[in-house]
Amino acid sequence: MLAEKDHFKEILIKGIWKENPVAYQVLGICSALAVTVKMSTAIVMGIALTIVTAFSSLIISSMRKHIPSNIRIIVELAVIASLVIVTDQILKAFLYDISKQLSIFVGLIITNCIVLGRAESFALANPPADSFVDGVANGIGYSLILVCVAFIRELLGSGKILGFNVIPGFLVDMGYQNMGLMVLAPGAFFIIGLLVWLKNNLPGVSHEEN
Amino acid sequence: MKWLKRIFDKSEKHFSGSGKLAKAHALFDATKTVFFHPLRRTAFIPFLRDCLDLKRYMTFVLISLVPVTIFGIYNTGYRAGLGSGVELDLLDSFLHGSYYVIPIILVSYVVGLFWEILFAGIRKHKISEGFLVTGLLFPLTLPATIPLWQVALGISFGVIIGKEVFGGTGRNILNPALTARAFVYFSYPVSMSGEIWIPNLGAVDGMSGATPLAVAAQGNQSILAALSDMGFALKNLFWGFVPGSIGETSVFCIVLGMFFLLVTRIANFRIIAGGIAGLIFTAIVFYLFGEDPGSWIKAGPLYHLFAGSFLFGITFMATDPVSAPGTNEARWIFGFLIGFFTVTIRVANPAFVEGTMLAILFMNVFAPLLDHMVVKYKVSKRIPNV
Amino acid sequence: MEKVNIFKGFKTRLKGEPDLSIIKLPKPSTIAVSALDIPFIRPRILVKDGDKVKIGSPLFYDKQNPDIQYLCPGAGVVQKIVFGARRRLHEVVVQLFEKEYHVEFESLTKKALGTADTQKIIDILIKGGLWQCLRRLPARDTADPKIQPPLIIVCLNENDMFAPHPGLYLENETSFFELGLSLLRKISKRVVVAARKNHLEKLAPLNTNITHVIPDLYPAWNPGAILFHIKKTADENNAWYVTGQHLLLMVKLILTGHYPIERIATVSRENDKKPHLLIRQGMPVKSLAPSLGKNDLITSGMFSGRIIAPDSHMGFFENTLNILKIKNEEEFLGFIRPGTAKTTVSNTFLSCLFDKPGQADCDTHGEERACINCACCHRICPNDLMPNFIMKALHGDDLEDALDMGLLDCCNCGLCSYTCPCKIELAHIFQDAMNAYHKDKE
Amino acid sequence: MSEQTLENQGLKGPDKNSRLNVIKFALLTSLICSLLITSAATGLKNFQLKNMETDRKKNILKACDLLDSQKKASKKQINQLYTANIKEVMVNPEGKIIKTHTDGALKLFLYEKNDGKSGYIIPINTRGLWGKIQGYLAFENDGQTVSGFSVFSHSETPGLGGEIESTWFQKNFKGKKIINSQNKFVSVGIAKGKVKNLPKEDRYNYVDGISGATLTGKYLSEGIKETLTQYNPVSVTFRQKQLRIKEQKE
Repeated sequence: MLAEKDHFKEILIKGIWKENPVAYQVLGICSALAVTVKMSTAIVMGIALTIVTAFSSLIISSMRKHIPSNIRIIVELAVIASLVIVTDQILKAFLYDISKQLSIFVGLIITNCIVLGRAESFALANPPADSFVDGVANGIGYSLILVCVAFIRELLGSGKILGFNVIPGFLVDMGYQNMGLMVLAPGAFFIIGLLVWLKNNLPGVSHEEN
Repeated sequence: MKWLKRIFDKSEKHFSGSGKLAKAHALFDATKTVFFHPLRRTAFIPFLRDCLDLKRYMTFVLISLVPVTIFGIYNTGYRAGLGSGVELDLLDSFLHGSYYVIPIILVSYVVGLFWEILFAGIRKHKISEGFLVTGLLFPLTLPATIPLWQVALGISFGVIIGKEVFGGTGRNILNPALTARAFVYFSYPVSMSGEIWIPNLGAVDGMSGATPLAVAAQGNQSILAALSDMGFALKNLFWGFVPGSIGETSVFCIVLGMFFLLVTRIANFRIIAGGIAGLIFTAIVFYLFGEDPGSWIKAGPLYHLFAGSFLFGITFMATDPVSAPGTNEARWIFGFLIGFFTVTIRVANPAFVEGTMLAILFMNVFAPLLDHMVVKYKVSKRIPNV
Repeated sequence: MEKVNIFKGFKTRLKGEPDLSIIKLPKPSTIAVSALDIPFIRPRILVKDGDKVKIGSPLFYDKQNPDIQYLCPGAGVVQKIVFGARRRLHEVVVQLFEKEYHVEFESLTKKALGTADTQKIIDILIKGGLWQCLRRLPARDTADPKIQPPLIIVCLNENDMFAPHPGLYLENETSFFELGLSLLRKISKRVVVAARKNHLEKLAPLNTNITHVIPDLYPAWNPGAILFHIKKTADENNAWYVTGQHLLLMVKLILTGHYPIERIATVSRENDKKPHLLIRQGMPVKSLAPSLGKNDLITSGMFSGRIIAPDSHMGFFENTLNILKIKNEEEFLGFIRPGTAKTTVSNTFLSCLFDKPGQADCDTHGEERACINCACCHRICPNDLMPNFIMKALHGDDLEDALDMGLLDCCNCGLCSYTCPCKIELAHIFQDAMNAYHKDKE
Repeated sequence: MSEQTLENQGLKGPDKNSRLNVIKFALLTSLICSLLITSAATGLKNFQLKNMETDRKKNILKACDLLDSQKKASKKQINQLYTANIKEVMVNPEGKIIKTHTDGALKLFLYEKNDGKSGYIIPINTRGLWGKIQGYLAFENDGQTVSGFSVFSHSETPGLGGEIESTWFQKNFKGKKIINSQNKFVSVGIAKGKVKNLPKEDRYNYVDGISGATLTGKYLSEGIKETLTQYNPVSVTFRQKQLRIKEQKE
C-alpha cells in the first residue's frame, strides 16, 4: 500500500515538475500564449485541460488492450475530441464569460500535444489508475506554468490579479504604466522562455543537476 | 601615466582570485583595458596583427554618434523652450536639453552595464565593447519625455533578451538597441508612438501632437502641403529643427556620422546604399501607383528619406555587423528590403507609422537566411575541392 | 605571359625590406637539420651522438615514406639530437669538420639529362634528398613519385614578403633554371612559372620561361593562391609546387652528383636594411642575426612561418628570418589614439592616409572576442573564401560544410587572422582543420 | 512495466487487429462518442442560448447606465432589469415605429429608468483599425444628448485602440451632443488629443481621444456618424416628440 502511494507520488512529481509538459517537454505552447492574458482564463483552461487529459488517459488506458493498433491514433483522437466538445459545451452553458474569452482555445485542446502525447506515451502502456494520475499530474504541471505566466502577464500587463486592481494609486500618479507588451502574445513567449530558462539553469531549481 | 598604471597594478589583487571584489573582475578588466591597451604576444600565424581591435571598432561608432547626440540635446532644449513659449538661445537650449537627455543616457548605460557585468561575471568572459554602442543608440531613439524607469526596463530587456540569452555580443540575431526600443514601443505605447514628445519647462506633462509620419492631410489638401503647414518642410527636416526622438531628427548630423562610418569602413556601404535605394524605389512606386493624395503614399521619396528615423536606422542600426548579413550580396538585399519594408509599413500600416524599427528587426531575423542562400550559391559556383 | 588576377591581399608595405646586395656568411661551427618545418613528418633517426657524417649522409627519414630521407648538409660529428615534448624530434646538430667530404651520388651530364628517363631522374632526386622539394597541394605534403601531377607550379618567391629576390638567386643561372623546367616537364605535362610583376625587370633573361605574372601584393605568389586563380577543373586541386631555389638545387644535384648546400637567404628587421645572405642549409640562427635582443621574436615568415628559437638552426625549407619587436609597454588609451604610425589595412587610423611603410611587431593589438560577422576576413582573403562562415562551420563540427565552402582552397596566408578585429585565430583554426582532415584521409 | 504491457499487447495482437475487430471497434467508438456529444449539445443548448442573450442584454444595460460595468450582476438581475426597462422595437427609415418588419427597418432599443429618465439606444457596428467594433450608444430622450456608450466586442491594439473598452473613455461620451449650437446634426466624434484644446463651440461634439490611437478614433467617429445619419429621423422624432415605452405598450 505504501509502495503504491510512493509510486503515484513519483508519477505526480514527474508530471508536475521534473518533466513538466510546458517547461520540459515544450508542449502546449500555443494555448499557453493565447489564454494567459488573465489569470481567470488560465485557471479555467488549466482545469479543463487537466480534466480532459486525466479522463482521456483513463479511458484510453482501460481500453488499451482492445484498441487495434492500426486505428490507435484515430481512436485516441475520437475519445479526446468527445471529451473536449463536452467540456466546451459545459463551459458555454455555465461559465459563459470565460468561455467567450477562451474562444476557440477550448476546442483546440484536441490539438494540444499534451493530451495526445500522454495518451500515446503513457496511457497506452500503463494501467488505468497510473494513467489517470499521470494525466492529472501533467494537467497540473501545465496549469502551474499557465497560471505563473498569467499571473505575471496580468500583473504587469493590466495591473490586476484575478481581475482586482493591485497597483496602488500613488504609483500610477507617479507615472506607472502597464506593460502593453504583456497583453500581446509575444509577451507570453518571453515569459515562458524566461521561465524555462530559469527552471533549467538556476542552481537548486533545475532537476538536471540532481 | 605611470601613476595610473600603478593604481591599476596595485588594486588588481582585490579583483582577482580570492580577492574581496573578485566578482567585479570583469568590470575591473574592462576599465583597465580602456586605459591601457592590453599586450598579448601572437602565438600562431600570422605573427603580426592589424592594429584595429573591437574596442576601436565600437569606439568609432560612438564617435560617429557625437554630432547626432549633441544636436539631439540642443534640439530637445530648444523644443522645450518653444513648448513653453520661450525662445532659448544656444547655451540655454543646450543646458535645458542636457537636463532631459543626460539622465536618459546615464540610466541606459548604468543599468545596461549592470547586466553586462552580471553576465560577464557568471559566464566568466570579458565585457564586450558592443555594449558601448547599444547603451548610446538606445537613448537616441527615445523621446525626451520618456520616464527613466521605462528606459531602465527597456535597456534591461534589450541586453538580456536581445543579446545575453543568445550568448552575448556576436551571437545575437537582433540588434539589442532596437530590441530595447521595440520593447518600450510595444509595452508603453503611450510614451512612444503616434505623437511627438516635447518636454515642457517646469510642467510635468509634455506637449503632444502628430509626428511628421502621423500627419494626414485634411480634406483635399495634399500631403506635402499638410506637412509644410505643420512645420515639417523639407528644409526643417534636413537640419533637424523638428520635434521627434532625441537623435533621429537631424538628417544633416546623421549624414555626418554616416560619412565618418563609411570613410572608416566601419559601416558597410552596401547596406546603406541598398537601404536608400530600396526606400527611394518603393516610395516612387507608391507615388506613381498610389491613389490617396492626403496620405504618405503621395509623399515622394525625399520626404520618406528625411522624415522619421529611416536614415538613423539604416546608418547606425542596420549596419550593426552582428545582426546584419556577412556576405556582400546578402547585404544589398538586406538593405534594399529594409528600405522597401520601411515605406510599405509607413504607407500600409496605420497603427505603427514608423516602419524603420520594424523593418530592421524583421530583416535582422532574415539575415542568417540571406547569408545562407548567398553562401550556398557561392559554393555552387566554386570549383569543388574535397 | 598570362596575368593572374588577384585583387585582394595585403597591400601595405612594411619596414625592413632587404636590399639587393649579397654577402656570403662565414662557415659556421655547427649545422643542423630541423624536423620542425617539415609537415606531417614522423621521423626515424639514422644516426646517434658521435657518429661521423659526410655532406649527403642521411640523418633521418620519414616513417610514412621511408624513401624520403633528409640528408646532412655538412661533414662532421653528430653533436646532439634535440628532442622536444613527447620525444618529438626538433633537430640533429652536426659539429663541422675543417675539411668536408661529399657522398657521391649518380650524376648526369646536361645532354644526358635531356634524354634521361623520368624514373631515373626521380630516383636520383629521391636518393639525393631533394625530392621532398616537390610538395603537393592542398595539404603541402611531400609529392608522391608514383603519380603524375596535373600541373607543377614553380614559385619564384617563397612564402614570406621578404623572401629572397628571385633576380638574385637566378642571376647567371638561367641555363640551370631552364634545365630544371625541362626536368619538371618530364614529370608533368603542364608547368607554370609565376613571377611578381615588379620582379620582371630583374628577371629579363628568363622572360620567355615565365608563364604567369602575378600582382605585387602578398600573398599572390603563394602556390595556393596562384592555383586557385588559374585552375579550371577539380582535378587540378592536387597540383604540385616547387620554389625557384629548390629547382636550381635539384638541377645542381643531378649535374654534380653532390648534395648542394648553399642557399640565398634574407633577414628582415624593422628600421634595418639588410643585404641578402649567401648561407649554408641549416645554419645557426645566431650566425644570421647576430644582435638579437630579449624583445625580439624570430619567425621564418611573418604571415605563415613558425617561431624559431634563437639558439636553433634554419630549417630545410626556410630561407627567411623576420625579427619582430615584442612590445612591452602598454599604450595609454591606445584604442582611441589617431595612430599616425600604425600598420593596418583598415581605415581607422590616420596612417591609412599616408603611403608609409608600416612597422611590424608581434602584438595582437587587442583581446579575443566573439566573431561579430564584420567579414573583414572575406574582404582580404586572396582566394575569396568566407573565413567567418568556415570558422563557424568548423566550430559546429560541420567539416562537410566547411569543405564545401572551400576550406581546402585556403592558402594559409594568415591574412584572415591578421585583419580580424576580434582577434580570432582563423588561420590557425583552418590549418589545424586541414591537417586533421589530411591525416584522416591518409 | 511498459515492456510487460507491450508483451501482453503482442500476445493479444493478432486477435484484436483482425479486420473485423477493427471495424467493430471503430463503429462502437463512434457510436458512443457521438451519443455523448449529441446529448451534451442538446442538453445544454438552452443554457447556452440564455447565456448569449444575457450577454447582449448586459451590454445594452451598460450603455444606458443601468448596470455598473465594474460590478458583477447575476443573470437574474440582468434579465429583470432588462425586462423592466428596455424594449426592443423596429423603426422605419422615416423614424416611425413599425410593428412588422419591412425592408430598411432599423433596430432600436427604448429604455426608461425607474427615476423617470428615458431615451433610446442605437446599436453601433463599425470598422475599427484591425477589425469590427460593436457597441451600443445610448441617448436621452431629448434626441441629442448622449447618455452612454458601451463596447461589446472589438479587436483593437491592447493599450492603444483597445482603450475604447476602458471606463474613462466610455464615460467620456456622457452628456455630449450630436447637434451643434445651430441645431444642425454633426454627430459626436473622437478628438485628436484632449477636448479642452479644441475651440469652444466644438467641445460638446467631441470626446477626449486616446493618445496613440488616432486611427481607431477616426474609424469609430466615422462609424458613429454614419450610423447616426441613418438614425437621424429617429433622433429628430425624439427631439420633436418623445417616444416612450409606455406609449408603445398602449
